[in-house]
Amino acid sequence: AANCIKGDRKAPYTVGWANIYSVPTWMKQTEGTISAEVEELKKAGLVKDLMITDAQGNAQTQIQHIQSMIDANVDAIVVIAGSSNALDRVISDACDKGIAVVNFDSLVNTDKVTAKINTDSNEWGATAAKWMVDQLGGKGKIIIMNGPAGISVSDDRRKGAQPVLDANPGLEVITETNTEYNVAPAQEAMTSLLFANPEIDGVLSLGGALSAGSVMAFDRQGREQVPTSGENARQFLELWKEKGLKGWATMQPNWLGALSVYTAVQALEGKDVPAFIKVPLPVIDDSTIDGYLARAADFPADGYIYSDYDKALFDKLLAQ
Amino acid sequence: MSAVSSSGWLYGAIQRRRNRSLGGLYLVVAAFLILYAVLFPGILSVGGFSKFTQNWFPLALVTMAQALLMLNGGITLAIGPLVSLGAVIAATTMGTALGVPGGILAVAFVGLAIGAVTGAIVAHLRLPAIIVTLAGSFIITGVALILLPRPGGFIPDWLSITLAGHTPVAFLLLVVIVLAWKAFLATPLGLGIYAAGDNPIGAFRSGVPVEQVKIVAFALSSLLAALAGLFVAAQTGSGDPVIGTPFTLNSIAAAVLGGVGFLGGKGTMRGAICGSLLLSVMINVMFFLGFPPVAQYIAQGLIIVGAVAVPELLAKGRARR
Amino acid sequence: MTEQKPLLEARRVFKGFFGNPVLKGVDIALHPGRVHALLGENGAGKSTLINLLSGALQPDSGTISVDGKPVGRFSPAGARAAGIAVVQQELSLTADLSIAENIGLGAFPRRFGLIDYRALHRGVRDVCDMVGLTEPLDMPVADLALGRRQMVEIAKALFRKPRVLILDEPTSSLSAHEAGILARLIGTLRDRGTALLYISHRLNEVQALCAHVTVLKDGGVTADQSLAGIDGEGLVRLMVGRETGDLFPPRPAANPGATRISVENFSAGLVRDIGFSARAGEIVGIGGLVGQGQEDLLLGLYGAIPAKASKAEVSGKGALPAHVGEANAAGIVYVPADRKHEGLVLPHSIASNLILPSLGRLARGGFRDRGAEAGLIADLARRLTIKGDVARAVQALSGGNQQKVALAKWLPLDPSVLLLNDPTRGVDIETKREIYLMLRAFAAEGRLVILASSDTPELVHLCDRVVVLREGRVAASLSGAAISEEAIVGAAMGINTQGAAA
Amino acid sequence: MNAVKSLFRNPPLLTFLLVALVWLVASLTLRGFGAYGHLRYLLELAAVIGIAAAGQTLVILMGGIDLSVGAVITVTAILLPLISPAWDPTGLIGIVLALSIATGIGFLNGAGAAYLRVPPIIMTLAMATFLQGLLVIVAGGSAVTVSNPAVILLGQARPLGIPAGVILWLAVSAVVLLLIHRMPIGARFLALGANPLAARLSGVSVTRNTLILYALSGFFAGLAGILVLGMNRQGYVGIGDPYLLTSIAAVVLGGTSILGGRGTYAGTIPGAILLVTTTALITVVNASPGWRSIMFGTLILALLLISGREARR
Ligand SMILES: Nc1ncnc2c1ncn2[C@@H]1O[C@H](COP(=O)(O)OP(=O)(O)OP(=O)(O)O)[C@@H](O)[C@H]1O
Ligand SMILES: Nc1ncnc2c1ncn2[C@@H]1O[C@H](COP(=O)(O)OP(=O)(O)OP(=O)(O)O)[C@@H](O)[C@H]1O
Ligand SMILES: [Mg+2]
Ligand SMILES: [Mg+2]
Repeated sequence: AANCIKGDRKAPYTVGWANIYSVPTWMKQTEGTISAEVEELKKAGLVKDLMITDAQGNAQTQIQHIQSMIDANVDAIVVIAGSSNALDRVISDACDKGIAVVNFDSLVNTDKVTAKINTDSNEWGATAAKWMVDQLGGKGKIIIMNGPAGISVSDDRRKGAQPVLDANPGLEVITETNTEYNVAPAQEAMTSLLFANPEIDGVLSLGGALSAGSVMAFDRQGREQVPTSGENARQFLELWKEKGLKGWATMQPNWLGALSVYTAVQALEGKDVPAFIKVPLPVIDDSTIDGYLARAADFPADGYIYSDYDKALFDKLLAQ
Repeated sequence: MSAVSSSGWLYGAIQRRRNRSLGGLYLVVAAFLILYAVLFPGILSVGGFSKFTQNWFPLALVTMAQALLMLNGGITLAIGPLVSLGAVIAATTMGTALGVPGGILAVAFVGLAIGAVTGAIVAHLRLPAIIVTLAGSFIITGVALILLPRPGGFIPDWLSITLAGHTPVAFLLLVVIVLAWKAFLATPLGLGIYAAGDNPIGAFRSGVPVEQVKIVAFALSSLLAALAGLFVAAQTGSGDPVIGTPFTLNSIAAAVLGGVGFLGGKGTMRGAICGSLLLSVMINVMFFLGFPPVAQYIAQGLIIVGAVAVPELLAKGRARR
Repeated sequence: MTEQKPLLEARRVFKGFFGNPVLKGVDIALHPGRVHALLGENGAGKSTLINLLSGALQPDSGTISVDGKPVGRFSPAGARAAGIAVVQQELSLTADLSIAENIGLGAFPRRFGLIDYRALHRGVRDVCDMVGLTEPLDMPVADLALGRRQMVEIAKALFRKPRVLILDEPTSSLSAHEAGILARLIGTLRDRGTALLYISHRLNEVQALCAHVTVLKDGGVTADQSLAGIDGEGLVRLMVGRETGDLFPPRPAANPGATRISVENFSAGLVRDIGFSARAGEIVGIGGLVGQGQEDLLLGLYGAIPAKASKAEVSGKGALPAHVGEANAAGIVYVPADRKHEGLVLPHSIASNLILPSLGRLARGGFRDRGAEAGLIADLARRLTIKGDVARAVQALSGGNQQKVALAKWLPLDPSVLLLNDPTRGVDIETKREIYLMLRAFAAEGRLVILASSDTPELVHLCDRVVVLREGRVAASLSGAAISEEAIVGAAMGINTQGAAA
Repeated sequence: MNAVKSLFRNPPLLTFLLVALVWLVASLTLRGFGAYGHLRYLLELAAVIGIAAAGQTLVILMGGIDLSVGAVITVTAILLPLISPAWDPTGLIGIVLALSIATGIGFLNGAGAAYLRVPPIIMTLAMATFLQGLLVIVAGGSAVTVSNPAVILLGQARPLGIPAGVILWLAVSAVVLLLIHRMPIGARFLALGANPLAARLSGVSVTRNTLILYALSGFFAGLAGILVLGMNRQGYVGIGDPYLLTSIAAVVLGGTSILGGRGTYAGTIPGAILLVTTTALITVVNASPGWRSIMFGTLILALLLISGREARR
């Protein structure tokens, strides 16, 4: 059987979804996929209840929530970690209790979980950097936009880019910034950088809505757009098309949430699931962007247009 | 009435009187604790109690840290970063030759030193505490990020298990710290914190070294926050340079909830600790009541306002002015 | 009394604030076993001088000597170590701490570094007994009335077992009874060899208690002499520098007009179920021991605390004012006893304080009319002889001048009822006279003045009627010839209930 | 000599000079900093903080504090696109509705502080939590790209080369300065802030002024939210978060006492510019995030040393 599973839990299961912060749109969308999946599983008689908590961005509160879930003896816990290390101990406690723990997006360090599900953040950075090298022919001045400092996701993506940058010394990193994964601060920072740097050949932006902010800063200052990497934020994709940008985006699919619930239930049902489920990074480029924008209306304006998913995809991922 | 003072147990009488204005809060907190025990009887077991108090412990410490300064007429916005720094220092030193004792000393020393410097700036340069500590919060965050750019570091397992295992060590520590605070308050310097907070000129004229008291208050406050960071590191088994951030606002909320005033000299530490307990137990109770996130936010707002407003409204009839 | 060497001495001290000299070379010497009076009009620099003597301020030049030895930088802690204690006016107390802790603050008995609460209790009990403080020692000072806080302040000074005791207007918020206790206490201390410095604007007290006087005027000493053989008038002449008339204006034949205030079964705060009425053109005194409900009576009539009455007729309205704004609109104003905390916005300028109640009235088209405001402020400052720049913070004024501001700000409202709570507290004799004249003039203009006072002579000589409160009820209602110090004090203490109203 | 003295007793002026100095030094040493476009952009950013801090200044002057500023900005920015009726070509109705909501939120804060006697810090913090709950319901499921023409105009227009946001800020500044210094209510706020008891006994209504004040704070936060929305063309959750602490910092940097009763909006204005300038300076410096954070903190502390002295005891 899968990790943590002891085989003494019977369907229908109670699933706990220990969210770190439910307010951002990405989280809302993710929660949407989880709820939808739970509805499906309820129909199949596999799940009876979904308990949702919101730690309001406080890792300490999240620990408290997971502890409560253990106390309430839920059958499965699905979690995005508020800190890559902080939850280790409480999560291993849950695992010891035979609770199926599936961790996605922001991962914990401990291996005492049923499964971890994520795209590869290092690869994220490396692929984006490679695309930038290709765009600029290996030569030029670029600015790197990072997510907040001290967070492992943003750190991993940046780390992934480094070997590529090292291998291409023609690519000069003029400067880097760290901001929240949001439009306004990114736009603000990029505007200041635009004034300070008359020559910029590319913007290597590593996630969230940073790219949208960057594009808007170029636009508002009347500067010519440069090749910009990014994520599947609807606003960025629309700007990309509108401004005729050289763009590239990957994504952290929201359906990782749905997949996590599915995985937890599969494991509880006695199926073997891999300890680490690596979800390939879907790439959006000029050839695929139209497909995404065609579905834009189904997504919130400040949301993320994620790729399609179905049970077949999940099964395939679980079979790796 | 006068029986109280003729009994000779002045200290006890003063303490009892300080409880009076907190009756409403005590009731609210007790109601929540009972509700929690009904919803989750496991809290009454050693393990359940230990886990619950562990989760409350760091908030209790930072609330004490904040209340200490507010009683002295100050405030600090650097609580969160100090917690992070405490955790980072613990996680980066304990794996080195310093070992656990060295790590604990390092955390304590850095906490005291940062607090003393901040206090000296506030007291001697007469700058407003709120903005000095805001600036300080950036500096401290920066240092934490340099020491440990991403979560990690090392805390020996035995320390984690000792402090945050299935035994109520954290609770006992809290008891010890509260006793230490009581002892401190029973020193002239400790009472000076109240006096200098309420009426600095009067306290100065009475011979209280107002500036020195302020520096001590800042130093102790920072020490508590850094120790909270140490505990968080032990509880989570690692350091995280940004884990403390939410503690800043929460510490203020808990202290004010517990009746500590903004202008200094008003309120009690026991009230502040109760405020932090309410914030903490509320999270668990809402979970066991099965509140969805929306309801959690709304209930949290209502409980906080209610816990202050209801006792206040009840007392309104008695209030003179 | 033998002339020994002075215990505490100031020689040629200069002190100024922001370039304004206050003390210009002042000498004073305090001897053991002698009560030394320090007199001077409001703002003469008395408080400043004692602040120098007690280490709260540093002189710009000049020396302070203890036992003949000059001290260098003198801090409050240093002064305490030298045996100097000061009774300040409610200034040094911490509201949330208990009586006992306040008394001990800065001088706690210790054991193992901790406060020794048993020793504290014993010591505090002793000094409280000396000053007649019967309240539980664990009571927070916040719960005490002003006069009781003053007693705590005195107890606090005694607790330090001083060789030199400085009292800055200790009686200004005390009732006659409490003042009597203090007077006996001062005698005892003097006989034990304590050096005392006594500041007061009540010259009869000075005459009764003090053996020596120093008079400050315009930053210098105008008199430094023994009081032996000097009578009351002589003292006034010493202080004011010229011959003066009676302190109290003549009382005209009572000529009351229409009823302005009439309440039945009135309760507010400590006041329970009393009947009370007053008519236009009267000055009605409210007397009693400190804290018997005098303040609550005024505040209740002012709408500042919840009050109820079975029947009420206030300023032409059939109900009590629900809040202060309503009272003001009906022409009722209130001057609190605790001017620092209740009467004035201390950090703001004289001008801002004077204009505060009239802001709305003077505004034109929603905006403030600076010209009109300046005119009004200048007028008020002139009428009340508030000297100096009106842009100064009220905080920097001496107590008496602060009181003038607290009173003057109401004049533009042309009030028909003035509720005054100890309006001459800490006010020098000249200013007092001015205030008394003003109150008489108010009455003559057909206004009603209700005057709660701890100064019994004031009640006797100024008021047309006096209501004495005791435990929230009317103990006596005196008028005409029945008003006397004995009758008031007797009723206040519950000894003599003759003349009690129904 | 005397001029220097009076300068040091005039914190707003001092802060203004400090801004000028920082700008001068920065434009001489940093490429691109002195460009007119850049300064204009900084002013535009400062306008948002300045407007949000207008309400905060008033509230702090009266001895309170408003911790719901960030949440109100977010709520306004997210609600406005939703409630702007499509049939209104001007977009003004949407703005009026959004401002009414923001003002209403502020009014509720005031009611809690005045009637329930909840300390403002707790009341506004609880309100911020409440609004988070509201956002959980509203955000993430609906379109929030702004199509309101008035808002877009506000965010993008530059009559005479001056950004509309800056013009709005000038207007707000004029109104707030008039309110504080030229209207009776301003003097009442200050009196309440310095000594609520004395002010009340002088006939100043605590209840009424508290209600007005927090409603005003809500209104100004709403206005800032609309401006932010116009500048970003999109509202999202968290858009207001940065403005909570910065609005308070701008007030205190401008010399207003956090305890109330002393200060002026004239100080908050340069305070806001100073904060934005400092942030921009730190952004263009190439250093690790940790070092940048340290530099930012140190700079604030250094500026404070020059401008923010509290009065001596
Ligand atoms: N800290 C200060 N700053 C500025 N001016 C001051 C300060 N302290 C006192 N003054 C001024 O010094 C003068 C003397 O004040 P002081 O309080 O010593 O007078 P006083 O004799 O005690 O008056 P009163 O009889 O009213 O108590 C006053 O004019 C007062 O305005
Ligand atoms: N912050 C301040 N700024 C200016 N002056 C001050 C300040 N604090 C105190 N003072 C001065 O200190 C002096 C001493 O205070 P104190 O309360 O003894 O005054 P006082 O004149 O005796 O008034 P009262 O008779 O009401 O007690 C006051 O006269 C006042 O002028
Ligand atoms: Mg004086
Ligand atoms: Mg005086």
